[in-house]
Amino acid sequence: MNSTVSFFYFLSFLTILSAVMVVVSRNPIHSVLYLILAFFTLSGHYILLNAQFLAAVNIIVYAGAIMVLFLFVIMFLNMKQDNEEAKTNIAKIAATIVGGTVFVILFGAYRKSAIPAFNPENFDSQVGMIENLGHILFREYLLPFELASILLLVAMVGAVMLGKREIGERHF
Amino acid sequence: MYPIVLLSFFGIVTLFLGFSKSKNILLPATLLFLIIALAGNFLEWNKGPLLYFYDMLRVDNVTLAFNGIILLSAFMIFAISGGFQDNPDSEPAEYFGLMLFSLVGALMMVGFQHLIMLFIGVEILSVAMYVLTGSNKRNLRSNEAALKYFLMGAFATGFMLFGITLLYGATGSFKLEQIQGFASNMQVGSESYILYAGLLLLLIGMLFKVSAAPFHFWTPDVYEGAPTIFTTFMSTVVKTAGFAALFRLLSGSFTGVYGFWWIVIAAIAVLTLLVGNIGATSQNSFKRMLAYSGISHAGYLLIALTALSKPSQNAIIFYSLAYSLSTICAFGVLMLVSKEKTIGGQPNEYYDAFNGLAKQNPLLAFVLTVSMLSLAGIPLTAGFWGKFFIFTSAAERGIIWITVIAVLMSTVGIYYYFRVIISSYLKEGDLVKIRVAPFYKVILVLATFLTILFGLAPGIFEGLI
Amino acid sequence: MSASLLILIPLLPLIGFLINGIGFKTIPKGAVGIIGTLAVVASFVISVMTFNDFVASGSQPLVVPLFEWITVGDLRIPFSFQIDQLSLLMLMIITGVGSLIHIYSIGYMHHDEGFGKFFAYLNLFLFFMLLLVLGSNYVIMFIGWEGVGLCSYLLIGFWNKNTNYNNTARKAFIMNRVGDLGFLLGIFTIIATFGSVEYTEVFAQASSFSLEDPVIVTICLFLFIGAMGKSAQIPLYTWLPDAMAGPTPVSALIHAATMVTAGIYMVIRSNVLYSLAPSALEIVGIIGGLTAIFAASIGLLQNDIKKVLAYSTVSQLGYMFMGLGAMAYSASMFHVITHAFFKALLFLGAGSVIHAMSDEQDIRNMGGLRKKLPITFITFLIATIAIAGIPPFAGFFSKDEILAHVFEHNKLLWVIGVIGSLMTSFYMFRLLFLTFFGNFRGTHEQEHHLHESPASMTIPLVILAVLSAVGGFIGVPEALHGSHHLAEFMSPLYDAARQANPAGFEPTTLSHSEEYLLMGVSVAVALISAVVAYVMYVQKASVPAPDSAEKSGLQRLVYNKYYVDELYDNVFVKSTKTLSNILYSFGEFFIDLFVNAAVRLTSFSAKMLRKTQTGSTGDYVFAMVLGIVAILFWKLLL
Amino acid sequence: MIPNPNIPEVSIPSVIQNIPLQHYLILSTLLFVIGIIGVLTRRNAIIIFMSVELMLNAANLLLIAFSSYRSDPSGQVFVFFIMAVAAAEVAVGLAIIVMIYRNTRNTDIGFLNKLKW
Repeated sequence: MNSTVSFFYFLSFLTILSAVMVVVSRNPIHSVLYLILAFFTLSGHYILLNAQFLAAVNIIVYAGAIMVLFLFVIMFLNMKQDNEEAKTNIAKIAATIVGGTVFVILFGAYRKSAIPAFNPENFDSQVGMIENLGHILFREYLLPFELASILLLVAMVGAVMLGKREIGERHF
Repeated sequence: MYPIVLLSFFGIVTLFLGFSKSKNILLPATLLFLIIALAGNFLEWNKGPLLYFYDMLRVDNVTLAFNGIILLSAFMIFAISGGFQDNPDSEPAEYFGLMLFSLVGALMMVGFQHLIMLFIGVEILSVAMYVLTGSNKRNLRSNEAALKYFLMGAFATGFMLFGITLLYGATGSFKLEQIQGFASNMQVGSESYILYAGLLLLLIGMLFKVSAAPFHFWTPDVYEGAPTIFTTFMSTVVKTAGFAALFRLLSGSFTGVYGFWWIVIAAIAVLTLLVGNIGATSQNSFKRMLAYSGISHAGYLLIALTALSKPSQNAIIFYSLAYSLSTICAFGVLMLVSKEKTIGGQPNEYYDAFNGLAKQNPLLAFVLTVSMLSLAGIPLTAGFWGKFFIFTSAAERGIIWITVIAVLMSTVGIYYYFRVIISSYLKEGDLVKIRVAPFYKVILVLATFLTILFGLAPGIFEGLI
Repeated sequence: MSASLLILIPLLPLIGFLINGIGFKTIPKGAVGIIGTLAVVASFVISVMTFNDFVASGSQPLVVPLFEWITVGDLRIPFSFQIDQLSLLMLMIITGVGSLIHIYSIGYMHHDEGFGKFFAYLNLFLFFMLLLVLGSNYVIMFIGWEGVGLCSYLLIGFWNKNTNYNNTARKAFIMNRVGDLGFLLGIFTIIATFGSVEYTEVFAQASSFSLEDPVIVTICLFLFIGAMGKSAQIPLYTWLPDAMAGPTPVSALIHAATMVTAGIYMVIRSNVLYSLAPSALEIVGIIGGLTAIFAASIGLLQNDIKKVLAYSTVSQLGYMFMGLGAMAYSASMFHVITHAFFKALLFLGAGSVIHAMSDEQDIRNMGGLRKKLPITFITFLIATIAIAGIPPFAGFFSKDEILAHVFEHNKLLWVIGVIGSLMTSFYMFRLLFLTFFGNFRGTHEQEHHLHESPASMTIPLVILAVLSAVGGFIGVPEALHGSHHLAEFMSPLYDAARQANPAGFEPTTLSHSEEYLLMGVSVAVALISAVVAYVMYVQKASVPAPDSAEKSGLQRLVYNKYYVDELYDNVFVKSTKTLSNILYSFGEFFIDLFVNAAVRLTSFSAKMLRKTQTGSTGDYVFAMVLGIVAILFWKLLL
Repeated sequence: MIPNPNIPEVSIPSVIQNIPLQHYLILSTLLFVIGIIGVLTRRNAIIIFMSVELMLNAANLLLIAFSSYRSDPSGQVFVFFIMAVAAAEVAVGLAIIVMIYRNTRNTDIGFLNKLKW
């Protein structure tokens, strides 16, 4: 077994573990931290897959911006672990069974169909590089790229509108 | 193509107009914007199928017809909003801006040729709707509705995205045409179940947005909690866009695997019809009833998708138009009536708010009656023909059993639609004469007129699309 | 025959509706009546002209396209009218009887504050009814079908703004929706099978189907469900007696002469399909026969003058369907025509009585009215004789023709028919005798107020009486050395059906003597019943017990008379009474059970469904995921 | 795709050579399912939302895997958009949660059941 392969399995294990910890942690702050860990492991996967640009973006946008926002809000609202009333165990078990069923079904579906393998003849290792993505993003994907800015604008306007304090309202 | 560009621009302009001291300019300005967008939309009429930006967007007459319905509905809804003048806490510039942007999303969903356009479109529309649902910030019901809608919507987005991913994995492309090519060339015995799984997950995400059962649970709560004007927007614009997207997706990419998915849609259609119609009968709140009625109409539209025969396309367009017009009328009257009497500071949205409406406000009662008749599908209203076309499309596919259920359910529908008619005509109430702004009146009368016109001459669109 | 003239026939009532409907608050009462009536009379005149043209031009059926209406995929639905023997006959009935009833209403509704609204509704009803019979395809027929239903409810509820309305309306609504459901499904099956809804195209294609083709049988049964709803057949009949809550002219026009015969019209119109489906016709005949005897037996005991007539209408409609079941299309149409005359007359006469009695409808409180209301009495008498089937009045010929065909087809149904006819004669004469003979039993005030109705009401009565008396001569059977004009006239309608199913159209095998015998039997039972009724209600002057009194009161009264009476009472009266009571409560019970069960089921499942909407996001998400799992499991693993 | 002479031709990544695509499918489906279970079991709106983020990332991982194995860049571009969408959703979602916290001092979805039936 070569080292990249074992590294893949290690990363995968770490990813799943941190994902599970996100879900089971009692303390929201721990959840956030585990999620950040999950994002780092995912970036590791991206690098393995030769998608360096996205690996960087993932760290910057997800772990750097989005998760910090989460962390910020959680600390802002001063959430503690005992804030949450736990669901009953039955509900948890049921949820796990249902989730497991989804996995089994999807797994069954994968088993039934041929998975496309990579083609060494015309393999291009450069697809994940920034030039390549830039060319596509600003040519073929120009319209959605521009319209994604509308989405961000909507989110900005919306977040400000909902989040801002009205006159006479308490701070927190 | 024009309306997407125009509306993006106008949305930004509207946000800037919010800085001006005079809030009165907002409403006329946005209405003007919508008229320009409508005009721009029909500039491309009959120009044949046009593809824009490396096949991202397809503009043909079907797209334009759906766009027209969406923009027309939006125009009417903007007009009856009255510029949010009556609520001092409101922020009209933001509301209008968000609605204009959400229209961009809706139009993207109508014309998409590439799944990224569908995804971004759905997200623009949804994110704007999450915000507008919660726009009544100090109202707990509005807050609750927003959080419910947001959490469930984001959850559904997750499924939709995973579906898209699997589709990409199976076919190697996000383009409808190439997916179609892959899907129609699958050999019997070696079908790609990854494609099937992707299709199902994507459909589930979309069905959530059009509130089909069993993904409808958010609908009654969100429709009830959201400010009525945005409920109207959700039940017309969002629904029309959702069905346009579903139609384009299924007809553009998956006709080759019709045998796989039609029974799923059929089963969901039946379930949706049952839930919507039966659920509506036990409601005491008119607004909540309309939410269930929205679910049931999603069921009827799903029948047209199930059939996906030649008449389906026109049936969906006609039905969406008829449904939007009637829904706007119903909510429009509700907004006027519910303000008259409040229960604990909340507008009275129960049936008994309409008691004795006809005595002092014959026009409103008439508008309400026509819209209810149309929603119930009584002949000589547009709603009847909508249902008729849909059933015809199912009959042409030879799926009669689903029509049996649908017609039975429409019988149930009469019960709850007529309740409000009975309230307004036959029950005694002390409702005074409601003052209606002239423009408001014009919109209601126009929608009613169109409902009757399309009811008398449903062939008026014939040959257009 | 120009299209513009033809389109005026339905258009004139519509214009009348618009004028009266929009301006009923401002237009003076006199003008309202004149506008409403004139619209209908004018359309009657045009109908007559059309009829003459049609006959003069060699009786060729033709389709008059007005405009292209709808195109859905391959399905093209033009808006066009079809002129042939059937639609012309219906036109004549609708506009003719309609005109008379409009004239009558001017007098009858004079004191009502909703006078203008009433005429507007009546005109609207006529518009839809004319649309129903003129349309050249099933979709136009359906529009008319729903339209007349809507108008019917508007008019039933005309005086009822109270609580009772809800229940009646709900019942009527559900029944008619069940019927409409059948009709609509029939239409969609037709679309799926033939790809068209135009009569001409559908029938042309249908001829190529084999006898008893399951698709055709299905279509016929679906359509018949529609007919059952509109024409009040078992089990969808109970709405019609309830509909008597409306003003009397409405009952006469809608619930006796025109709307309720729409079901018969539809079956005759689809005769090609039905001829191809003898098993469906068998069901039609059986349902018709059962309804005929069932409703007649209920009619025996009713004490409300309009309720008696209502059950009588249901029963007569049953006869018509029985005739259809025996493929006697012309005979049924014949009965539609004569029934329109005499039943409209009966209702209008009843209206006149009610008018005179200051809105009293209970026949137990009437009696001896013949002196005070001579014209009403004579016309009512003529109508009673006509419906009882005593020659030479109209009802005899049509009913006898139906019975003759039924006899050939199915002896058991014939027996049912004769028993029904016996009951019909009895309850009609009972009604007549209790109302117009004996002594007045009402209050003093009512007696003082008794008066003959004004001319605007009596003239229609007289005209209808004449028609009821001589109307039968358009179809004198061959056995009586007459010529059957009607059957000859309608014969071309069945050309296609005759080709498709020649066996059904073979000339009668009955010899003249057999026919005489049949006629003799039916006349005899009618006369016997009339005599029995006379003995009971005139000679013995017995009056049905009031609702409060126990039944034994009547028995004691009878007991003191002859011994024969007692026997008669025990054997006939009591047994029929019990039967009638049982049937009444049984039938209504089951219908109500059905309606209530439907409502209960809906509200129960609604309650269950409500519980699923718990308001908790967690539950919603869980349900959603369960749905997703179900779908994925079903489609990916199974 | 424009070949860039400055960067030496990188050979096919060893993961792609040695790990079947199936493993990525299973890994990301597992992540996705963990996300679903998180949404189902937790009551804190923020944690639920983070679980949704896990679901999105499962899709991201799979998209990149597909894209790399097929050497088709469009999958990676799609991921780029998903990140933008996620950012927008997070902004609005957290704003809604903050708004609710202001009014109710709570982010537990179990307490939000005024709207029902």
